[in-house]
Amino acid sequence: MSGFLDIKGLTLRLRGGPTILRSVSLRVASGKVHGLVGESGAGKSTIGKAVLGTLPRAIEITGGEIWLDGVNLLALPPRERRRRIGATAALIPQDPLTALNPSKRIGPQITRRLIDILGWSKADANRRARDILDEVHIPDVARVMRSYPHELSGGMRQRVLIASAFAAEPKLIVADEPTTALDVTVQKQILRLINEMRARHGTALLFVTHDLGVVSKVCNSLSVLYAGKVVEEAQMHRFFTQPIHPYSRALLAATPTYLDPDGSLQPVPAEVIQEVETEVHQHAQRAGYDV
Amino acid sequence: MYEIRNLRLSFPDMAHKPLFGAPPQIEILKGLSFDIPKGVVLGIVGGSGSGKSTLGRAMLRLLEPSSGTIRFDGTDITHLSEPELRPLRRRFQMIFQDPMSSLNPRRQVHGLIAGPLRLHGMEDVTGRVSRALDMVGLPQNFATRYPHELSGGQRQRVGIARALALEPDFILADEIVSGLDVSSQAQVLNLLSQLVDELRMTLAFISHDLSVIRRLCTRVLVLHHGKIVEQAETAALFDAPAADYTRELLAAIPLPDPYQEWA
Amino acid sequence: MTLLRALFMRLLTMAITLFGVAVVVFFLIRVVPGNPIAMMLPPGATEEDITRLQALYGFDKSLFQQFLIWGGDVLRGDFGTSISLRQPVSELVLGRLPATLELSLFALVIAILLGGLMAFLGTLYRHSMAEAAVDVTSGTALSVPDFLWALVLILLFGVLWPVFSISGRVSPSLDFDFATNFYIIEAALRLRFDVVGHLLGRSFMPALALAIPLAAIIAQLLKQSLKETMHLDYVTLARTKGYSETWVILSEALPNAVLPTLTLIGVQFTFLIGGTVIIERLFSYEGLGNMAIDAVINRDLPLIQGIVLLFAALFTVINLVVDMLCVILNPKLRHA
Amino acid sequence: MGARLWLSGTWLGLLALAALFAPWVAPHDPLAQDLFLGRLPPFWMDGAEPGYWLGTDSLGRDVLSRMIHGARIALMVALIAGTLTCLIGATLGVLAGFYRGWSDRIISRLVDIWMAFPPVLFAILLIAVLGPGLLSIILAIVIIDWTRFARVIRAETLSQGAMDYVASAQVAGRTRFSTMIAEILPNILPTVIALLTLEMGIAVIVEAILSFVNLSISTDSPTWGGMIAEGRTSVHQAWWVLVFPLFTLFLTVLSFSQLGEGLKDRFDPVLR
Repeated sequence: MSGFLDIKGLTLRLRGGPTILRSVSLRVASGKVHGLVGESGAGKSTIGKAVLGTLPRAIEITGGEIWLDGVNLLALPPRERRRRIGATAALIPQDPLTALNPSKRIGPQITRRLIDILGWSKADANRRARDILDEVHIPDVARVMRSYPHELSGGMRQRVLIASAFAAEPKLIVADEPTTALDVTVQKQILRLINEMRARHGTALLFVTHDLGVVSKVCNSLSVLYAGKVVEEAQMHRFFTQPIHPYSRALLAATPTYLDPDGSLQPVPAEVIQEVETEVHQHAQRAGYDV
Repeated sequence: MYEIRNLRLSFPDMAHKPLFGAPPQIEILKGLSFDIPKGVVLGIVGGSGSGKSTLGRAMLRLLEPSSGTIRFDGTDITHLSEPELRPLRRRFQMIFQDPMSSLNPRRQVHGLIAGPLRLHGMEDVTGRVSRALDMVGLPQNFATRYPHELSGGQRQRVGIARALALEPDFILADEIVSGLDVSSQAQVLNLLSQLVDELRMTLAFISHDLSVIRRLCTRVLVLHHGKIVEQAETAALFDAPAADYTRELLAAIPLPDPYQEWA
Repeated sequence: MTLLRALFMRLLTMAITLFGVAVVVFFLIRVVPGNPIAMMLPPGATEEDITRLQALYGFDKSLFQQFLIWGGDVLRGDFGTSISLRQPVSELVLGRLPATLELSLFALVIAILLGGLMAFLGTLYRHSMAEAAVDVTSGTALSVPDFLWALVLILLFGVLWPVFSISGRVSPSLDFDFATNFYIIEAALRLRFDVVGHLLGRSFMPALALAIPLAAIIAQLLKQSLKETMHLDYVTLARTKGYSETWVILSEALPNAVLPTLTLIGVQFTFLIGGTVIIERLFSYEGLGNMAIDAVINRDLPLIQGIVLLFAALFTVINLVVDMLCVILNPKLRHA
Repeated sequence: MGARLWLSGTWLGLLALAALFAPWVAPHDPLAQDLFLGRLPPFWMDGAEPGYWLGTDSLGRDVLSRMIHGARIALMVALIAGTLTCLIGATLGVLAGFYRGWSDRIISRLVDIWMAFPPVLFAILLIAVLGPGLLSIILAIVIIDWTRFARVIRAETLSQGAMDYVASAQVAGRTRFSTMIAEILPNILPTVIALLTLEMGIAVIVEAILSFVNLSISTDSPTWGGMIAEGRTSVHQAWWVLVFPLFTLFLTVLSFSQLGEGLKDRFDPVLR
């Protein structure tokens, strides 16, 4: 089975600095959700950025391929790549408070790209925006379209962002910690909404998060990252029942749950960290790049 | 330790100030009453805008309540002036959410912990600093580091050490693990629960995360829109939540378990 | 409501500020030792002259009474009569104001174009040599005040390679009758673009000298806020939609990044106008500032007071306009 | 990063030495006129006179000697006026930003009024009132420019005051005053230092502007501004009378501001 998104041996480094991603490979099939899990600095967000072509300039791609819908993005000239990504992929960003342009009304923020990039007519774009806002259960769509972002609540803004991501029927969506900034009750609604929309539209989803609880609710499969390397790739149920890598087991043990008040939390043991570091190092030496 | 009765706190709403006259007040805390007996670890939980951080700052008298009373160990501190509060301050301490902001960037760890000790005329400052570092599991040579030379978890330990060194009767911890990765979070939580056991501390622990609260606290107080919707012993609350909001909150938590009834 | 209240509060503080300026300038000149009349008169004036003048200007009354009389006159629009030029101060001052305004606005336009371009290039080519070049240029331009830039420009383009005029607002040979003192605007309205070109050329050097430090400030601040904005999620989002980098900067980032710069331009523009005092002197430009220096040298008390008050009024009005502009451009404040 | 600190420091150091030992360093009496030696060009040009390295002005006074003696006045004004302005302005700024309330209202209102004056005109006016002289210049600079410190330091203090380390000092039981001195002051010091050296450069410029409009010390004392004013009128006959002091002034002002930025970077332990 070939994935809709297929990343092969992706390697990134800070210009003149350390390596950030070490030969990362993963695939996401159409209609499936793949989780990227890890602690801060593990490189999980960087993968999403590499796919969408929004890496900071300080980071350079030193190896690997990113196949999106049968095309290797990294082999395309920049302009072509931008168009390609714009037409097939979309992003649901982390912070709904900063992800909408504060000086523009909601309507145009959804419709502009349909008109500018995809060449829709204005009427079509407006109709589409209204439909999709309706689909994410936004009441009084006409008023919201005319509103500025600061006039909406955080949960409402995240709904708008989800609508905007699905507006052009992308085949892949990268969700970068989409609920981290929200209260748990709102998080639940938003996660359900993402699930519902993804199922209805058959979109492939790359879901970046640090929260194993969230992963278990949304994903079909996941990759665990440590220091820029995938230490374990697994189907979801298998991962939670029989995690293989010591780091995965440590991560699970360190996550508190209210069902288990007395089981003491296990911080990731130093031996495990040491082990992973060695593994990463050996891997790096085999591949022949500096750590 | 703490007796809080009908506590109210409002801020002026400058955005809706009329042309003349006083601005309207936004009430953040709407009449809270609860006690924190000695030796209790109280979890204060709530979503954003619930007023949990404002409550914490009012308890430490960083904010002055609009009405109601706060008694600390029998003393009414509701409207005490800053000089009157100062001798009492050693006895209630706080650990802040963001150690990058709460640790003065121009002081080394030693100075950060020793400063308050000297202020209160405590003896054997160096010994106390070194014991405090021991207690939070930081090596002694960290004493000469600056905050920006530490990791997030280490900074938060310095915050804990600073509060502990004064040997206070009460500590307030405001969202102290929300900025940390799960592994450092687990370390800090373990440390805190171990210290609670050893020192028989009275602690109020503010958090938005019920899983963390359950791990640490003996009693829980659930805040919603500036009101207490439920307060109960931890086990009772998790076994049989009484308030609708508590149930909603519990049901919304995604457990790391694919078989959980959730949707 | 917010806008109205803000406007009202601003007008109130404006009035207080202007009153403060009036008090300071009035008492400054009088409280300090020395007879103001003696200060006004050329050496060798007779005792009789002094007595006559003292009565004329009311200096025989108490300071407080003098202030009340002067203040009352000012409120009625009467700023007194210039001693050295023997004309009503208000006429003199308002006659010169257009020259200074045109020079300042020209400088402002240059500064915005130059600074904006540098900020844009610095953002587009961030983390490269081009950005470093923008930083060094703006850092140097900012460190050196307009007075020195004016001298450098005089040396470079007036003496070594004389391509620009460095003296006067209009060439004596220009054959054109102006009905107003707004020469550039008038010429443009009368569609005499040759005259506009001539006038712009004449004031290009002083305007550039005034513009260089402000351009540097705009370049630095705007580039900084553009770069900060470029990290925000909505900009990332726009990039993933397939827009080009130039479009992302100009259409997504700029409208939000421009606000802090706009606030700053308000204050900095008043500094720029303050700079015209010495720059006009250097370029023999017939504006308010040049007249102000003459007034001080000639000890022309009423004229000094009039000019200072006019500058102060101009500054507060500019601040008010910029504040209102910020409110209008910021949707959060507009609809709150 | 270190380069600009060293370059500017070296230039200012040389200048300070020249100023300190002016009577011994300067080859000629800066005031000595000799009409037979008028408008001598600098040493590398035809018609130069040995010993007059940078030429002479229309009255036959040695340009180099006048510049060296001018440095004395310039640096004196920079040091004294800069330091005084800084002390007064920064103190008011910290008080307004930390204690807020009525002290802030009064100080901010005063700053508003001061900002409504065009500074150059204000300076000229003050000198006209106070009479020319070194003391008047220093006084005028302090009176005008304290607002620069007050404004910037107030804003910086406000933003530092909102940090949690101030609340944590309160929790620890520090007095307000001691919090201001021991917690906030060290954090705003880099800004104060950068502003201080910037102000020194501005003081040099103000002195030059006042000399330029003939309101500075007295026509006898050699000042850079006076030399520039003189050179400006005879630039077509003797460019060197304008160019050398102008270049010196330019470099000095640039050095002061770069020194400040460099020091600010160096003494900031926090990586921003």
